[in-house]
Amino acid sequence: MTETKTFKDRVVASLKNFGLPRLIITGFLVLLLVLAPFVGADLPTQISNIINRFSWNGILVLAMVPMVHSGCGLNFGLPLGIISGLLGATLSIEFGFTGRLSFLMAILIATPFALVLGSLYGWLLNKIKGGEMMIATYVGFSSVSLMCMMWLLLPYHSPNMVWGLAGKGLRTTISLEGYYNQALAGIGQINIGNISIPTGTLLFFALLAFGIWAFLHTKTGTAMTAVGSNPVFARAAGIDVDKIRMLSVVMSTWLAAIGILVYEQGFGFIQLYMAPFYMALPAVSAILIGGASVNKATIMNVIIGTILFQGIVTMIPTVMNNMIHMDMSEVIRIIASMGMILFALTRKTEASR
Amino acid sequence: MKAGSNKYTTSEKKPTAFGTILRQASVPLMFIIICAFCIPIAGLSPSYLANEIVTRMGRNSFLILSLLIPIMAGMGLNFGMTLGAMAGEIGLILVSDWQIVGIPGMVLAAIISVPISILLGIFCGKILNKAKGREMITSYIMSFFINGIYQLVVLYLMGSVIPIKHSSIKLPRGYGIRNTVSLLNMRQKLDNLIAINVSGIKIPVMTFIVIGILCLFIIWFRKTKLGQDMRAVGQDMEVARDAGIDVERTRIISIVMSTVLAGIGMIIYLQNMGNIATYSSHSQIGMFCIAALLVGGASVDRASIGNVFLGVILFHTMFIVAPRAGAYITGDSMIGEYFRVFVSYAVITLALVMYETNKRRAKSESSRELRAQQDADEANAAGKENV
Amino acid sequence: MRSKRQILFRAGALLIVLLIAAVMFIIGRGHTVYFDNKTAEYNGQEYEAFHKVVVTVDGEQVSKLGKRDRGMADTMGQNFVMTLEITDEKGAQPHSHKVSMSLPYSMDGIIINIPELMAGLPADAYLSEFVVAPVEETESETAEGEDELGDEFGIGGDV
Amino acid sequence: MDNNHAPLLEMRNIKKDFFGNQVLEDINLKLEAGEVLGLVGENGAGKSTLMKILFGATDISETGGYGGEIYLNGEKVSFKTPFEAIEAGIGMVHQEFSLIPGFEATENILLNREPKKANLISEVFGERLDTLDRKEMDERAAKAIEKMGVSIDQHMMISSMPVGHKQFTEIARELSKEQLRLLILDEPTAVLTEREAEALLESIRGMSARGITVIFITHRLQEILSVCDKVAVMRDGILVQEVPASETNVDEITRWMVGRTVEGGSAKTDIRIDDNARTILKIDKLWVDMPGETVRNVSLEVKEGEILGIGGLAGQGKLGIPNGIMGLYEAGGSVVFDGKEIPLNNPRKCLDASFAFVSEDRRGVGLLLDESLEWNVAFPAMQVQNKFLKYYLGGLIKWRDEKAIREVTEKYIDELKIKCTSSKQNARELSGGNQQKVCLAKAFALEPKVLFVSEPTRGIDVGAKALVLDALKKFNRESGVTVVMISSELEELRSTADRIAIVSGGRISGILPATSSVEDFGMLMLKGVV
Repeated sequence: MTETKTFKDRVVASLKNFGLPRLIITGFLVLLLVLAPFVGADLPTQISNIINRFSWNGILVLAMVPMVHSGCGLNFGLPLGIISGLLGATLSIEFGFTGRLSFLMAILIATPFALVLGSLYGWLLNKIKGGEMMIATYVGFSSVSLMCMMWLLLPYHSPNMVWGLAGKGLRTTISLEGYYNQALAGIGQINIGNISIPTGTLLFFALLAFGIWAFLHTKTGTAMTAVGSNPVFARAAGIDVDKIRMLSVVMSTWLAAIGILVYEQGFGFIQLYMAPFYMALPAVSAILIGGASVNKATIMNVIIGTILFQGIVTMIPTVMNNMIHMDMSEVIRIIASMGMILFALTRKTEASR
Repeated sequence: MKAGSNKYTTSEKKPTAFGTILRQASVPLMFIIICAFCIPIAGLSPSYLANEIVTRMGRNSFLILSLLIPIMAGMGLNFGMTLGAMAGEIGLILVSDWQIVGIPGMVLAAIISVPISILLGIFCGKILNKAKGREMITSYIMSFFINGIYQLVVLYLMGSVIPIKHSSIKLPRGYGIRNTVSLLNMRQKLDNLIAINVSGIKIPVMTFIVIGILCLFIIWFRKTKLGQDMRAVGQDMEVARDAGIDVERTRIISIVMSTVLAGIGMIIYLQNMGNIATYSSHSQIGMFCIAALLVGGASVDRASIGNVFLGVILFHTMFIVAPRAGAYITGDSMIGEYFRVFVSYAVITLALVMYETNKRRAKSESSRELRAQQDADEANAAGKENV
Repeated sequence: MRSKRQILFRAGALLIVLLIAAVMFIIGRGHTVYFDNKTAEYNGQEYEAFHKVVVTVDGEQVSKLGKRDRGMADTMGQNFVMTLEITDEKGAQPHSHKVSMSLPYSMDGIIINIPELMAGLPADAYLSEFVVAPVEETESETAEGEDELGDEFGIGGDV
Repeated sequence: MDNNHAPLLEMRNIKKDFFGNQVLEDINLKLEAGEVLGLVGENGAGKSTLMKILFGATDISETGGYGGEIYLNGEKVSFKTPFEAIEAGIGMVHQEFSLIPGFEATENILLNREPKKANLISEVFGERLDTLDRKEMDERAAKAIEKMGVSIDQHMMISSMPVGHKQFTEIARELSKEQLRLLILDEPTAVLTEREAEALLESIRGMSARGITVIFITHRLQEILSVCDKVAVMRDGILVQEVPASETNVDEITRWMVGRTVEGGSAKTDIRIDDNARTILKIDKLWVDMPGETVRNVSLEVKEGEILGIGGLAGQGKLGIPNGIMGLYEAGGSVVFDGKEIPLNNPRKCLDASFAFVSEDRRGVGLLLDESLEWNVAFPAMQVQNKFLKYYLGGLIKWRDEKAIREVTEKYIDELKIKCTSSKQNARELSGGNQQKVCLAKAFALEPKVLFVSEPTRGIDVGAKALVLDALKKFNRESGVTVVMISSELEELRSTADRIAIVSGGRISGILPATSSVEDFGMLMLKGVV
């Protein structure tokens, strides 16, 4: 019955697979790119922008993959991992590391935090199978607000980070100048005209993406996919489902920690306090826009999704502004990304048990 | 109410009753302890504290009561109540542009908000019907999505498509609404309509009467056919469907009712505040109301009117005293601010975790029974052998 | 049977709601009334400002006006009643007048010139619309929205 | 009162097929008002399908309707939905409770049929805002309970009721319907204690006296004889007997139920029972908490190299045995394999002891529906036995060996004749029979010593059935693998297994060689039925 598929059928099927919302978003981005030169926006700058923003955000989106694979759903608890990254970043500076070394140290220091917090988080998620996404959201929020107190209370002293007047308590924004600003982006940066490509960051992303891809091809990675695909099957095949889920959560958390450090080195600042709040939803919608569903995601989804999402975010303000002198980027971004998440949630997927 | 609420909530088995009660009461107890600890440290005068609590009760109770109906219908905590709040705000913005003031202004805003709430509620309900089993996260995302639409309307369409006359609420660029819209001519008009002063504490009697009417409505509603259907749907959708109840429609109605009530609640809330933070008033409101309800001892699948009032009192006492107490202990006023934010989120997290683990606990109960039966069997068999 | 009745009842309820809305439109219309105690000219005749005017609305004293002063009050509805306590000359005995008038629905801000009003001139003489001078905004109030994503708190925001 | 003495219910030539598979053939049945009919038959004999047709279940009309006619009081009826059937006066009490746990008995009895009082708000917003008339509700519920003749507390919450009372609540719900003339009870006594069951029988007599016709489905034949006027026996979609209850006995009914007196000898020809064979697997006092298939106390010995069949009626616990041993449902007791105790509730330990399991729940447990056949076949062997892996960095990295996986998959595709486009096809896209073959391939790839196969032919067509059974036999004889096969089809067991154990009431009621007569198996099946 499957042999005589006409070309048309296949196109229709693949379009259906692609999903209408995704089609609209892709079409919209293409439209924006086509329009850009006509309304006087500089296309190379725009493309350069997209590439840069891709390089900042890619790993945060990548952090979704392990948990989606193990059936824990979309990682709305991303802020937890981000906090580990922030702890690594601030401690690395506090200990007096500078330059590229501070980046490396930040990663090293963030790792144990990510492992511990990730394990706790994984343990919790194993207790509440089926309700992961909602609880993940609020675990993220609680941890961010808890850390708000901690940023004030922890005995940080580095004058570059604490409030000048009080001499204690971290600032909301900490400049990375002299620390790891552009630590990765600066490596082998290519500048052609208006386009600048942060080769180092892209390579770093590629490295991690390759790592995840490779992991998913190992025995354990295969088990993770199976757990996400059908946990009962996996259990019947002797897999310790809880352990695999825990591993995926720890991986997601660690990736989020690295992700925020990479983001910061591109952005040039550490943002503390309520800043991590905003981080989970864009990452979630990016991977969904890239074609992932609540329980399936690939590296390709990450790359496509991040490009589409960041493309829209960077293109709308310029094109719109030049065209109708109205900056609707924020509103369109919210509607598009939230609409995408809503769409994914209402899909009939086999709910993970 | 007490008797009524007990009668209609699921009963507990006797052996575990005490444990269950303790578990249910654990959150309120924790808050009583926090408050008892913070109040003396904060050093606020009792009359100030009482005044604040009474004001906040009047301000928030109506909004929180709007959460009860979806819980009854088994749809969990309605994070989508924000939708109603936005409808209420749109009503108020229009009314204040038309310069309708005071109580008539509030009534008119409510009348305008209702159809908007109904439309949003139907939309939300339909989406939630497609996402059964993950209503909460969906309604939560829904609140963001509609917030985007709301911004589109308020920031771009008002003034350009929807006529807005007064420059006092319009952005200088000619369209869009300012960040704050003053409701000075509506401020506390409802509260002050019948206000009495009991030893320095101002009691907004009229507001309480309105809240009381809503409570009576909810009690009455539970006795209606629709209320009965909602409770049936909330407990077992399949059984309800087999009995011929239109499950989908019932769920949508429960969300619509919640949204409409939230819209009116928002108007009451804002008349007390005296101004609208156009783009942020609603974004926090859902979270605070849910936290307050949970603090009152409600859970995801069970909530009563008593929970609402206990929750308002405890949650807001914490809210008032925490910053002062935090400042006193650590010398930094922000600590207390962050602390109360943290507590709000932590309470919701805790309630969600408890709800999910309880669901699983119920499952493992049956195998324990089986094991006991087996043991009994064996004892029997052994007994026979001995004879 | 019941459905017909229901349609009737529903139509009735809708009508009542619309009626309430309409009534609210009328009785809830707010105006800002400004009182001027200024010397004014009408049809070539000059009406001298009073030495002092005390304006009372709803039993609440809203302003005390000297010469060339302006006071204001917020009101609701089109029926406006105020009590004026007028002192003509310095040291003279004040005399009190109760004035009621109906305000034009379409005007937000209404200026009443008290000398002209007291002289019994027609409404178009003492009553004029107050138009807010378009103020140039210095601080550019840009569209908020940057920070709208996320369940954030405006820290310090009150609930 | 009936016009022209038409019987209350008459079914004429009822036929039904599911996609060409004939499940009911020419059923003719007549029932008078107040008559009590006992309907018996093995699982799959067609009782449920017949009742579904009568009750207008939606899956009947969705699968192409039925043939023949049904007359109710002489009027021809054909129900599209259960609601139409209820309207016409038919009530049915299902095996699964359809009750709201947090409601009182009264509320459940009158669920969605509550008496109401109109008020001003309901005039505007519709009838659903009428208030409930609690007093009237109590009265009506009390009347229904009284009709039933068993007293239950009408204000008790369902969740705190004993099982029996829940059942009575369901029955009272049907009785509260004024128009009720025919009540179908589908194994109502299965969950009742002896005393409660006795009370139920009493109430059936009461209903009959009130002129309500009752169709009573049960496996407890004694109950049928004590309460029914007529007994109807079904087998393989045919109504084989219809006799007055007073003229028959339990043995006779049992024979009718299972009897294929003519072609009785379809047992396996090369049966092999070796009393000296080593006991390879010893199960002792096993209990398993599998919903609907509870195992209460099973002790069983499996001999090396045999095919042991496990049969029994549905719901008696036969499926619970392999599921419990393999750790999929919570279990207790002891399982000793080859002298070593196998810990329960841990699937991995069973797999390590070289057990394999083909689940009856193909789509839920057996397959990764959204993954390729390769994954499905190779996954357990890869995870448990480290097959199909390549090692890098001194074994640190265990890489999936796609080539080896494809080879093994293609081997089984050939061997088991799995119809698919390629080994990369998703399991979801295959037909039931081919999916079952994939499940077998998955188990074979593990090269187990003991293979549990649960309902291997459920829901697959005849051709695939034979293939699957042959593959099992071949696997057993050629590789010497001990097979434990669980099936509800006795014929299938007799043609495949060497010995057959019958499970009844969560316990083993007996073990017989496959050559034993069908009647003997039938007796065992009905022995301890709960």
